[in-house]
Amino acid sequence: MDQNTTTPLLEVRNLKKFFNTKQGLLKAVNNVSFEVKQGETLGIVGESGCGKSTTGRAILRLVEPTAGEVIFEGEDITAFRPDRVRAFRRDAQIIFQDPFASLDPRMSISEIIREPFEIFKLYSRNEQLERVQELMKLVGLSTKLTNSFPHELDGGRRQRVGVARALALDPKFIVCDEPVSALDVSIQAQILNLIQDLQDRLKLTYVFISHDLSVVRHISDRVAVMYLGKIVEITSYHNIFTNPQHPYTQALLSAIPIPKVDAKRERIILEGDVPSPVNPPRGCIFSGRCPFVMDKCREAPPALTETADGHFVACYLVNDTAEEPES
Amino acid sequence: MKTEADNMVAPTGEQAPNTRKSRSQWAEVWRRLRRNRMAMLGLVIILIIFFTAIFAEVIAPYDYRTQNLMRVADPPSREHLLGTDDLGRDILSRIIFGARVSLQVGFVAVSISLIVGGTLGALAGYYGGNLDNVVMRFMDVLLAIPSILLAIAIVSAFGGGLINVMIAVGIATIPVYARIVKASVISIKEQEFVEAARAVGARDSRIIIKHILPNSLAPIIVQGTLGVAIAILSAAGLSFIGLGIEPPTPEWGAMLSSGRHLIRRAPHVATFPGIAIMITIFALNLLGDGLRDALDPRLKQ
Amino acid sequence: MHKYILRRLLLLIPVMFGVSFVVFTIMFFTPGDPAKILLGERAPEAEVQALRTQMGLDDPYLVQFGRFIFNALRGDLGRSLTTRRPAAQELWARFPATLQLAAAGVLVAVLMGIPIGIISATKQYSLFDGFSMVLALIGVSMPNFWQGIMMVLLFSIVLRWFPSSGYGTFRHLIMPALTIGTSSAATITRMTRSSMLEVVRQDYIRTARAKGLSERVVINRHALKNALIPIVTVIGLQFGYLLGGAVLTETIFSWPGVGRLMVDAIRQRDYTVVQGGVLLLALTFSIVNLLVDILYAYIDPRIKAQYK
Amino acid sequence: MSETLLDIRDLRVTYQTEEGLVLAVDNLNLTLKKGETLGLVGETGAGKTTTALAVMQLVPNPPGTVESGEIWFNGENLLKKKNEEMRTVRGNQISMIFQDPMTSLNPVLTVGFQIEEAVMLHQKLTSKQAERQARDMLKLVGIPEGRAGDYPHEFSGGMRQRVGIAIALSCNPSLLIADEPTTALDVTIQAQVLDLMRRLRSEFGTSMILITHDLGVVAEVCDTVAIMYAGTVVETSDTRRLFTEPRHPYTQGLFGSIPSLDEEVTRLSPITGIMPDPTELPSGCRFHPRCPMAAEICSQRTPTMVPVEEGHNVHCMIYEGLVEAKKE
Repeated sequence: MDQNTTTPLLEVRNLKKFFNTKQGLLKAVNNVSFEVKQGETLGIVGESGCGKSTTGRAILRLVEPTAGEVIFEGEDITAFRPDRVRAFRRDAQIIFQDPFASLDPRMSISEIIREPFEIFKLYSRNEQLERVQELMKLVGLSTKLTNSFPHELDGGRRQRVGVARALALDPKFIVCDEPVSALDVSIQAQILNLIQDLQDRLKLTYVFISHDLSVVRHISDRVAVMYLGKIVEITSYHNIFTNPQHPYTQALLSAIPIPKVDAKRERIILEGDVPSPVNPPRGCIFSGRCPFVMDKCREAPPALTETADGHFVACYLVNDTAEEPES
Repeated sequence: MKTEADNMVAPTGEQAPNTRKSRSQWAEVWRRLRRNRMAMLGLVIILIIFFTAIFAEVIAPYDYRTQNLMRVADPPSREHLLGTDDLGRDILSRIIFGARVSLQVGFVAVSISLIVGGTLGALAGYYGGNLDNVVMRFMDVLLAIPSILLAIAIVSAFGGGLINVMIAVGIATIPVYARIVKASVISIKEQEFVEAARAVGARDSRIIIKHILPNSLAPIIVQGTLGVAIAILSAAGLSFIGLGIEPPTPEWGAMLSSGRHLIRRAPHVATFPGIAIMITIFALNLLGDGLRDALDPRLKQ
Repeated sequence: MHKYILRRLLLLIPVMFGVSFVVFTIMFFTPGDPAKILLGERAPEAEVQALRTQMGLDDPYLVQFGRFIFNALRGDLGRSLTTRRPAAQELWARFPATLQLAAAGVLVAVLMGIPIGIISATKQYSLFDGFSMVLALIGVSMPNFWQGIMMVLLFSIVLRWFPSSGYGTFRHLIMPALTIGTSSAATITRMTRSSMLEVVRQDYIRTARAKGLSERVVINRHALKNALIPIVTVIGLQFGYLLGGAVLTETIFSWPGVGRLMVDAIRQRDYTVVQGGVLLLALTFSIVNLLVDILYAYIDPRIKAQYK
Repeated sequence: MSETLLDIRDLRVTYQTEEGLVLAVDNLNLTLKKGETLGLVGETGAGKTTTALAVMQLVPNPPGTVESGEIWFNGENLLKKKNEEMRTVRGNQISMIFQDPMTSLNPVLTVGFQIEEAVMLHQKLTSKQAERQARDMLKLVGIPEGRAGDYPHEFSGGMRQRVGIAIALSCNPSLLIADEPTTALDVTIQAQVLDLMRRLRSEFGTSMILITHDLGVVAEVCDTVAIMYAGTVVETSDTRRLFTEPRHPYTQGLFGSIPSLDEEVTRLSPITGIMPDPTELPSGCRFHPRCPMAAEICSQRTPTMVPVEEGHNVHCMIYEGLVEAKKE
């Protein structure tokens, strides 16, 4: 894959999303930067509350970013006015996590997939119906289900409906927000294959969000690991397993049970829970649980810096001078 | 995009063809409601009352105004199945005509509170923020006044009569609907399918009309049905203390009130209008309960 | 906890201000001239005008409202247009009777509603359940003014067990309390049942059973407290309903409370008393709701935690 | 150590639903030896939780009914026990940890009390002694004993699951059933909880049934495995053999569906089709509509259990010699 030669389709710079809560300011996404190249899949992995879903929604402006830039095909979409945002929706789509909640229960499958056409006034009524059938076939849904309702389908087929809706406007870029987490293993594999096949056929670019590192690694070209609103490491799908640099990445890897009887691995069991994003530690966000924590880590946060070609890490163990600039 | 993609993945659903007929959620609700015998009993009673109200002129044996001072407060007899009242009018006929008033008051009052309260609640729920604060604080104020008292205050200030009673009873229950609609809208607004609609470019208006309203109807329908019952009771209560519908319009609460003084001599005068109210409310409650069960998705499991 | 109570108390101020505003506004736009009502229809115009000026009735709306609030804060609700005595005094004299009636009603409702609801829920679909649910449905469907009259007919006229009206002894209280409490009892029964059924479905009830606890302990210790949380709110709301219902019930039984005073006042177009009565009952209702919220926080540790 | 602790024979559990009769568990056979950890693996609707609830005799009734079968525990058939007798077993000899730690603790009782009441009930301790033991249990699962007076909402998910473990182990049961105990938790928290369970199990010598859909968890924790599909067990084996040589086509399909963390596989080979409708289960072998090797006979005849090796049993007609295994 000659990804280094292609230009980025999406560039995220210093993205922030803060929420006001009763407990205080919740820094869901705090200064996140990355880029996604044309045709590649960038995986974002992290545990609940790390800000991965908020990141995915902020780059689509489904939530309004607090600060930062999101540059899509050379234009900063954070500066778009509402009508431009709507036009942007034709290029950038999303597949949701919960196939039970993401389909309007009162609409038939056909109505759900057709809705984008109605909104953008595309095609005549007959063409719309034809396109719906095409899309259903494309995602592997029997066209017998056209007039069925979501509650009549199982999770896997509902998720296919969600995929068809996301494809309806012929987008270039799709955020897949935990698209298989709610599914059983055998169905999960079907959907993963579908998402991969569609990428090849339709030349799609993905940001693939999941809490499951095995899934993310399987489907992504590059993987970003998030913890408490920040990216701690970005590298290729290969390196993330063979050469993880950040202590959190290492711990995350070692925590995943491998379905093999002879998988002998060194186990790093982290102490305690993830701290609240309302009150993150000063200094490095991982300093409270890090087995290698140094004094320095508790004072100032390390910056995400490139340690090898395309391998970015935010840790003083790897780069002991790079402090994150005050923002 | 090409269609040879067909063979890319074996279409699921082929080997397990949907043998059941596809049903929309409303069809599903109706099917469940139909299986609930009590709810159907309620529905039938309400339909009968509606029917008598509409065709009162045809059905009622006498004119509701016709007085017969020779037969004041007569007990039930063959000519007057439910007896006569303090002015010798046929009670059955007055109850039949009274259904008109009660149903009107019930449905119009609920419509008023539903439209005003529902709109306020929907806006507060959807947009939140300051609008929400202002609306809901005002609702808190109205809620602090027991609704029948508020209705009494309004009617005592502006006078009785059908229209005023409907407005008073309607206004008094506005906060109930505002709260229910708001809660319902908020819970739907948080659903992923609303975000999904926004993701495919839907505007606020479309999201509210096509996605949020249809999905938040369930609790509103239930409350609305029960609300008609409450409105009928409130209106009857107002008439009972002499604040509601003015004579000679037959109104159940007023009829009851006029029978009160005859309770020792002719108990039937107060009894029958009360039974009429009770049957109507009972039927509405049966239907409301049935709707609640039929609309509750948890019972599907 | 104190912070929570204080916060709720402070919230009472704007709400009561709002209530005063609403009630004052309704009465302000009422057709009819209080000065004329006070002096009688045949009083000379000059005299009426003098009284209007003296009462400040010609002042702008907001000035009058300000004066009303100012006076109300000092416990002055104006003078009754019929007796010319201070309205506050009149209302206050009648208040204990209304409170007594409403409290008795709540007691009837709670003592009947909660146990029946619990038994119904634990024996869902049994004969007892079916029977009590039908009764409860009849209970909520019966207009209480009609029920009152029917009770008078049965227990006073036919059976002669209780006096049909009057105030003072326990025997006088029974019928009004039952009349006013029945529909609340029915509502609470239905709520208790559905709340219990909801709670019994929860995972932690399964956990309790998995410990080997007997069904009695599971219900009494694990289900009941959780089920009571929404019921407590309903009891508070029912109290408001009872205060409103007092207007009707007091009329039937000639109960010397605020409600009957208000009905008489309405007939005589004595708006000062009506206005004061609504205000007094709304204030009572708000205070009861405040107490309910505090009780609520004691039952549910999750609420308490928010205000630690 | 090979004494049998639990022996389930021909268990059948049904649920009456609006859509029809659901066969949640049918023709299920399972044995567990003393000291062993059995992994019960399957996807949604396989009947894992129902099996566990049947052992506890907590199948919600209505709508559920244990229609037939025997559940032998320590030489007694639990299904023949009266309700009061069963209560002395539940929480005492057999206890259970549930999936969702957020909802399985009572929100209005302190966690200390929720441990105490089990101890008081089964061990006839005074409330002072029970309180002491509850605090010890908390310490044992890694929660400071000073938090005994806190309510569940004051704990994180992982901490609540530790409380669940403390409740379950408080009476030193001989069998612990853990129903997806870590599914609701994050990976790093899951690792903590699994670690704790492993440690406590060896400390207490408890036998365990671990219900999970995660084959990785099974590989780490279990001695033996039973794979369930559509209400019945399709394959049982010791863990090593099942992972090196899965025999049933469904088991093989499951392995083909999991993205690997340590190997680079570009494409998964999933099982085709969807889970059958539980009210209209396929005839014959339940798996035949999705099975790549299905022959005609598979829809007509129910497979019987075939031992392929010592301790490795498969319900598939390939191993009965009735169907030819296709080479992929």
